[in-house]
Amino acid sequence: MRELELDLDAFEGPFDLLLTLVLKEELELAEVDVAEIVVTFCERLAERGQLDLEACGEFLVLVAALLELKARGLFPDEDAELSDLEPEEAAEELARRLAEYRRAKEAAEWLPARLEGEGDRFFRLGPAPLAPRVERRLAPQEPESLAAALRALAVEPPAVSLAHMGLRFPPVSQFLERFRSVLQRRRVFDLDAEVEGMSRIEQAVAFLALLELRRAGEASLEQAAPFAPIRVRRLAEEGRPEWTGIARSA
Amino acid sequence: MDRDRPFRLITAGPVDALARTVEALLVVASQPLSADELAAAADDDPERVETALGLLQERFAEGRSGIVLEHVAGGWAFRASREAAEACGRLFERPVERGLSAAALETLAIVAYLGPVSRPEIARVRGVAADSVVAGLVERGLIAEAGREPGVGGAVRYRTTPLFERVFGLESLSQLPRLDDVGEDAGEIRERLEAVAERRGA
Amino acid sequence: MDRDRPFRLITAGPVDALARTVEALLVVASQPLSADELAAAADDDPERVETALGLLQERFAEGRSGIVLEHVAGGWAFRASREAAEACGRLFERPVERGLSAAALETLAIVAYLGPVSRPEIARVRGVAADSVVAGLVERGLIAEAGREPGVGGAVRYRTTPLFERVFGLESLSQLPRLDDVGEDAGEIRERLEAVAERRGA
Repeated sequence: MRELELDLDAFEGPFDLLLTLVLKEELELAEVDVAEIVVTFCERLAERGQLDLEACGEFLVLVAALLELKARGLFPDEDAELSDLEPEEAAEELARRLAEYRRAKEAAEWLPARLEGEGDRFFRLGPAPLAPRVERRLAPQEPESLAAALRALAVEPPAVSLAHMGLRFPPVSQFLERFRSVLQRRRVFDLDAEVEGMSRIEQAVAFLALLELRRAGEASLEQAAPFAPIRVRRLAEEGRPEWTGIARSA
Repeated sequence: MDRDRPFRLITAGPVDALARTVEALLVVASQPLSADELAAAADDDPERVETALGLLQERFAEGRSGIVLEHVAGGWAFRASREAAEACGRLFERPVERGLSAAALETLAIVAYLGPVSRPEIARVRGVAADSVVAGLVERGLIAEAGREPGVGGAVRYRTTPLFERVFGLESLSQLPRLDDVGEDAGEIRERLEAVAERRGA
Repeated sequence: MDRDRPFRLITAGPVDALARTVEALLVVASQPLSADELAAAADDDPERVETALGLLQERFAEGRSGIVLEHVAGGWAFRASREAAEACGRLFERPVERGLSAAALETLAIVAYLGPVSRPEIARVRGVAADSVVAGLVERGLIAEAGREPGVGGAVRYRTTPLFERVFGLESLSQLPRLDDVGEDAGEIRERLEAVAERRGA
């Protein structure tokens, strides 16, 4: 899957290399046609004539992460917006949103249980068979209200805040830093424990960061079985300038 | 009928249990149910259902109860007692409404200025699905179906009705206030609104 | 409660006449009616209506009758007894079939707790776009449009409907369970977030 040979306008070579270049910010993702990558992958898949679920899964994760990165790249305002916030404010805002999200998750768990319990409560939907007909009468209206309604629809919307994208989907570099600092403290850690409670896309970005750590020879990844926890093990030797490899600024 | 005889609602008899089931079915139904339909739902014998219905007809009888069991063309259904006719009249007679909801007004304006339009077109202009709002306006007689979009399987289109013109005091749609600031003609207005809706982004 | 006590349905008492009127109103109504709405339709006193409702609640109680009076969605309504659920299930669809997806439930929860709320806001909380999910919930009648966000060009906002309360058996939205703020690990989360924010700020 990683050897997938790509022939795009902006890039020619294996998919793996493309990822590396993107992560090192040596290739402008905005210029990469992600749809073309998907098409190439599908063609390769068709050639093989058999479905490789594992490769498909990996591909989905990577492409999702790529799209995420590309989307962030296409909305440069968002970073400016974030850096406008003081660190404490940003933390406060993040905490608030996280709390909101958790509450919604909890409530979403309560609802189906309630629905199950109420499943034997039947009631009529709609009018009774022999009910009188309702007549709704409307007072005279001003034609100008129609024009006003359409005018309101023609008003340009206020700029939509994209701050949530940055808040919810931290960049790969952030995960790189985070995993490196964890590996400084611990020789081994479980990915699942680190990304617990994060959105899928965040987990995908985290995974991308892990792949990068492995590429750089900083860590090894182990997984006992499909869907089993992914174990991350520190590889770097003592004394080596471990953390200078691919810092965000590189 | 001896109206004042105390009435046993609960007995251990199985027909009474069946009667309760039939009651339940009838209170949920939005159309009359035949004895056969009731029997199938209750998983019981049609004859026993008839017996249960007889029992219920006595219980839910005019003068005895506000709920009256009635045998009509399609089967059996509950109705309000005649005694309560005046109260029901008040319940169903709505006061004249002063205005329309924002969603209804927007949709109506779109149909008036850009019509005939389909629901997907309305949704594109408003930026949100329009199905329930359109259904409401049709029910109120302010808009009506006006053919389909060209081509096979085209969506149903809607236009405003004469009632709409009466309510808004218009002799025809050509009397609608001008919207030159939004667009020269319907096509231009539509294009502008669709573009804005897309940017509104939702 | 002495379920087997014979029950006098009819007396000459005026509250009983009022109770019959309330029965009649409830059997034809399309949605739950508040005591005030019932009083207005019956042209009677809200307090006397409450008394009548108490009487009817006894009469139309689970186990005693196939028709059950319940207090739901801010009003009073008849439903089928739970005893008859199996029979009802054979004839009618459940108001909301169980197949509400996880995404739909999450969105429903957000609208119930944070509503009125717009699609962009829902998307912000969920982390993914909510368009088709919102459209599906509107289609099912569980949420409805509730104006647009303040200011010009605002996005459409949504709130839950009385049907939502009715389906979930809630007297009102205040019956939703209180959800604690982020629990004991709040401090830890905050620290982590602050660390992240500092790095970003740097």
